[in-house]
Amino acid sequence: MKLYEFEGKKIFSDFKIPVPRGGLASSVEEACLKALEVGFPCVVKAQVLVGGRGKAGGIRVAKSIDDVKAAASKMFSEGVKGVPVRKVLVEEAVNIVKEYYVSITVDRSVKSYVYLASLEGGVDIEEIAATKPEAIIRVYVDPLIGLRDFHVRRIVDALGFKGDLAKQFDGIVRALYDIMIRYDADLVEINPLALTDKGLLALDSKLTIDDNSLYRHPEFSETLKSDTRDLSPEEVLARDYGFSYVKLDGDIGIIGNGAGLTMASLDLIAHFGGKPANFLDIGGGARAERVKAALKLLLMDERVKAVFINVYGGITRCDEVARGIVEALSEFEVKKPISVRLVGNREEEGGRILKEAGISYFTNDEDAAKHAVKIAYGGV
Amino acid sequence: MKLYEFEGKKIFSDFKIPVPRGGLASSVEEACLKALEVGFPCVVKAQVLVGGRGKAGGIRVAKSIDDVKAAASKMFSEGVKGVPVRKVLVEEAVNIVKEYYVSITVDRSVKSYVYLASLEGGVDIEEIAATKPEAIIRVYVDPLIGLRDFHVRRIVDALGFKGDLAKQFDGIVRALYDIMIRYDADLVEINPLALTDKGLLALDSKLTIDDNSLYRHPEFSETLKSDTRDLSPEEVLARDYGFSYVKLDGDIGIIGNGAGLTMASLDLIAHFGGKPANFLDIGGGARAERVKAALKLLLMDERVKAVFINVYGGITRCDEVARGIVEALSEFEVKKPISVRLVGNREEEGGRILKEAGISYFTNDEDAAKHAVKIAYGGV
Amino acid sequence: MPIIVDRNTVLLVQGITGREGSYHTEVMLKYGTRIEAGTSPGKGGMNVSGVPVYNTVKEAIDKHPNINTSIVFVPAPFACDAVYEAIDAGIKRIVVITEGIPLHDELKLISYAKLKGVIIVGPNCPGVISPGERVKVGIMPERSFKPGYIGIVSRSGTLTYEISEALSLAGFGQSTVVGIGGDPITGLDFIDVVEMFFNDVDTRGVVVVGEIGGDAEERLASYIKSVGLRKPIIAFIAGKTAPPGKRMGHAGAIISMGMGSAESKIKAFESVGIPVASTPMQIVELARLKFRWGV
Amino acid sequence: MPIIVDRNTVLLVQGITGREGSYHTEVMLKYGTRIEAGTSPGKGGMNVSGVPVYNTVKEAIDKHPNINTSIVFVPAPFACDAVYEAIDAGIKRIVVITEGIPLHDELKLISYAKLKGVIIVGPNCPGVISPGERVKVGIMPERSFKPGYIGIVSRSGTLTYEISEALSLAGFGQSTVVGIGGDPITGLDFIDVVEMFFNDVDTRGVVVVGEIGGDAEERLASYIKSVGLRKPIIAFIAGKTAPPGKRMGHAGAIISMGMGSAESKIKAFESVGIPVASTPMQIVELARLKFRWGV
Repeated sequence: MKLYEFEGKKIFSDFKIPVPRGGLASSVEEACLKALEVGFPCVVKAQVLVGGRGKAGGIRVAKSIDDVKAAASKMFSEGVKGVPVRKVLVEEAVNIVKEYYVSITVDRSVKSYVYLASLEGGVDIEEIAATKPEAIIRVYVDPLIGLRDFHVRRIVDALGFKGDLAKQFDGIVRALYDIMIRYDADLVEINPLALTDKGLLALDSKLTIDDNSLYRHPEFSETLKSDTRDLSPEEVLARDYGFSYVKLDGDIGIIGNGAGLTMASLDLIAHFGGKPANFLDIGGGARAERVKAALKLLLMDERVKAVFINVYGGITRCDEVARGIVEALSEFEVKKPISVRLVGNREEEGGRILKEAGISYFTNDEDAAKHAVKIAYGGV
Repeated sequence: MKLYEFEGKKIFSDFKIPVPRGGLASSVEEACLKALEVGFPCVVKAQVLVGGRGKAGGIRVAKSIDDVKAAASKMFSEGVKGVPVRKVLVEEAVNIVKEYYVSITVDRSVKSYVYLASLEGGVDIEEIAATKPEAIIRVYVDPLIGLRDFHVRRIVDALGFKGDLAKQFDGIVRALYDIMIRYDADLVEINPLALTDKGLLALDSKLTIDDNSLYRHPEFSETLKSDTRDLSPEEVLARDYGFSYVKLDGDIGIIGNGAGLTMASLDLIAHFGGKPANFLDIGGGARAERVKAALKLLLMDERVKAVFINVYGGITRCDEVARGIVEALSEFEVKKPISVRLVGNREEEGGRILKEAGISYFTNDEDAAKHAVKIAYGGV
Repeated sequence: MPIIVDRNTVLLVQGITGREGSYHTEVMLKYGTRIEAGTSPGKGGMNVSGVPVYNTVKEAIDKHPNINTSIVFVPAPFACDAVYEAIDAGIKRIVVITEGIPLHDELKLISYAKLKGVIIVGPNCPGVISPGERVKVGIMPERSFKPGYIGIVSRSGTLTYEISEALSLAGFGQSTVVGIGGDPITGLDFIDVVEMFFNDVDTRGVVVVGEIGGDAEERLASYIKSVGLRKPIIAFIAGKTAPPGKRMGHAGAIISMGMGSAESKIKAFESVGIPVASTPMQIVELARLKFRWGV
Repeated sequence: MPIIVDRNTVLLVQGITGREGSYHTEVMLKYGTRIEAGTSPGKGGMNVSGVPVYNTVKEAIDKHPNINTSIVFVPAPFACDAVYEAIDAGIKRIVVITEGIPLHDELKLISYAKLKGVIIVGPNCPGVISPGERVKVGIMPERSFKPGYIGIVSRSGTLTYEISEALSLAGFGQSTVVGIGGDPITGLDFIDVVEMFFNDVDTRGVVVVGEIGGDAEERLASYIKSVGLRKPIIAFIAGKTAPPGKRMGHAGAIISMGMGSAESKIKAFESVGIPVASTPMQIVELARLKFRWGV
């Protein structure tokens, strides 16, 4: 679960990481009021989870109330990168002397926490990582012993902070770890961490919470219940069913069981010249109810010309899958061609159910994928 | 640092370990008032750190206010096992159905935390340990992973608790660990843990804090500053100087540097027929000031007939030791014969200082020990 | 002898009374796995398909000292505790089926297990099967597997069954099939398992089923570069057209340094002589080409 | 070759700018120890007796990659951090002089070091000296030690110097002398060190200097019972007339099961053929009796 900038900054503040003064606004009027409190110049920042917000016009400096009005109006009415804007953050503009980068995350290969820090922060950090990897220092923290003074010392030393700034940065480094642990985050990132005439300030926040930990974080799971978090209606539906769902820009809907098999299904469609409209993994052991919901979700999607269902019955039972397909097709008004591939556990029973409903199916996945492409573009 | 029963029980209460109702009293009158609050029968318990308090009359059941008066008067006036009683705890008497034993400590051989628990608690637990070791279960807790549900389950299971009692005991087991960690304890012991008509109750508390951790526990180190903790005046003096000092029942005072060498010095005195009056280790690198204080401490002790000083100068400098001896002997009015053994770092300089002050010394420790015994009992 | 599980495997099932645990206990028993005990706190004294249930692992091990392997079906919030309990009781091979274990818990657990010399397969994995010895410690469907000389290691579940079945039908049976699990942090990595296959006399060729994300495939390629291709390996990588998945801010990109894409993985494999199939079924053709011991 | 420290030892001094650290750096250098770097947070750039000082161990190791051993003089509240830092930087032998480290910190540190395969000598110990190679990683006075064939292992400081000097004067020089430290939890135990001496060709006999408390001596006796007295051992136990020391409630007594007294230790040693001297000086007589390679 990704947190919005304002949510992350609230947590930063709680852990004594300094952030610019500012206020949250849900309307143009409110944005203007916050700007008057903050003073000019100020910055209006669209609260969206999508990356590259700045370059897409989601961050604007305002020198007057009119500037604020113009910026906020545009954001609220047009959205950013196709995502509607529901809130903007109005913050004081600060004089930036220098921008740093610092984050903590998990390095899955090393199986360790890792701090990343660089003297060269800002929007181009990824490019710096690619072209000058030595400009980014890494300090690993063994999860068995946790953060220790020497780790902090190494990071502070590497960025060359001295005196009061060293002290302030020391506190920020420790706070990142505390936040990581306290909130079961998989990433806590400050980019840029700006050196200003007021000392160090976190100008942006990026915080991702480990989804597997949400059960023990009611502060987030409650939010999720009432908040769509920039998700499309299909994504909200998928989330409610616990499907792993990602929208793509093609036109053949895809359902698989298991992430690997679903990805392979996308690849097969592409291999035979089709364009996947989505990734949808119904997971292991799905019952008819879930299969039906998944299929309806794709039938709802206007872009989808045909659906490819690829199921290998391991824990999942083919009869349940067949039943779900039949129910979805008979209940839902929108009719679209589907290509089903079904093998494994209770395969015969599943096949019988499909046949009785007049739905043909394949046992070979390549044949099924080819058929899906054919019915999507060539008609049957 | 050992805690008094009432101090331990306060911590137990804070961590939701149930203890009997009761109150602390510093005088006979106060004890009577507390007894009236608690009701009868009640128990009057002398707050002393010495073991075997119960058998020595330090715990008395009172059925009336007169009983309380009698018990408290006796404790305050006579002390327990030679230790003055400054406070008594007056507690409700409870109906004991059964007594259990449970504790957590550090097993230095295994290098692990260990829970000890037994169905057979009470005063004879050590005898049970010696004669029926299988009656005491041990559950080790790896310090790298800390207490986990399965450890608790094993202990609860082993004592056979079911239902509500299992739940209550589960909480007690977890609280012991939390107390151990929170207070840097090296022992947290409940003996007996009584099953009563009100459920489980900790009837006694034994808590020892790791002395090396006191610097980060102001709650205890502040107490130590103003409280003599049942120590004799010599022990208080030794504590203030940071000496490792233990009073014994002999008559030859002993000073050494290093615990091993000091113990070996005691053994030598005993080997040659003398009786050590104490163990006093001045530690490594002691300056003249400390040596002087240590020697004065023994000269003060009326039982001491002679003093044996055994120093091997490693970090410690012999000249400092010699200077300390000379100053102590010249400044202090009480004169007692001493036998000095001095070798090692700056031995010649040290020897010169002693000779100039007319003090002879040895380089062989056996000779010096023999001499000490001789001057103590035979005169020179 | 196959790897990780074999005829000497004596299994404990943790979480044996749950829906998954009890179902798969029966299935594993039928397949041939020797299961001596199960655990489920508070359910001690019961039995599941004839297997006795205990409250704690310690009790189970005391009564069944031959147990040397455990499989964990315990729900995510309690799964790490179960694994620690197994480690504490001295079990050296633990297969964790449970999915959804919090990342931080997983991280600490896997670090600890590694230092203790304990093999963890998973979490969030289908388990391990050695068809020649009829030992299955996992949840995979029996039909996909046949005895043979191929070692298969995979990050996925159903895709593994799919590929294994295709290979089985084509006559390429398996020595052992290992699903290392799909979580960001897993006990065994591709390198660990491939090394085991290299050292296993009953394995003559290896199939690696990878997917986008992380750098497990790239690291395997580096490993092969340093030790050599001691046995023929063929591979499939899922996700060529899939989205790059959850992006972890800039940090993810910095750590992965451009690794993680299907192209990066395919390039890494091909550079060390591991051909990569373009569809799951094409694995069979590659097997015919590379595994020359005949069928 | 002696044990733990030898002519290949390249030393880092942690806490080199403190009173103890700077003094003993000079003394160790004079003795012959090869010290390449020291650390002291915030003091990077200084030098102590010509040894360069760095802020972090990482920096020191980057500049002096031959460093393979560390000695820690850092004050108790920061000592564990220093040891973790050394372990993190890959140093495999660490001598901890610092006294007064909190028990719980020590417990976790030692458990971790053990799993990581790192040798910790101490804490609260005089260190290690191998007189034949003129390498000293510790604070013991040079005068007590002479090159020779005896390995000495001890829980105490001054008493060790005393006994070593007596042996040296009698012609029994030492291969290595190890002070394992006086804290309840130590990195190396008697068993670890005696095993090293058994495997060291330059050590022909072993002297164990024990004391009351704990069961390190009894466990050594059990170890000898199982592996045999592979080299002659003689011992001294301090504390025959000393008080039993701080009693840890009943728990201490239950854990020690009657072990810990001088009688228990002497009996344990004698039962496996290790004679125990009644005074420190008597060790010399036992040496003459047991160490027959002649002087």
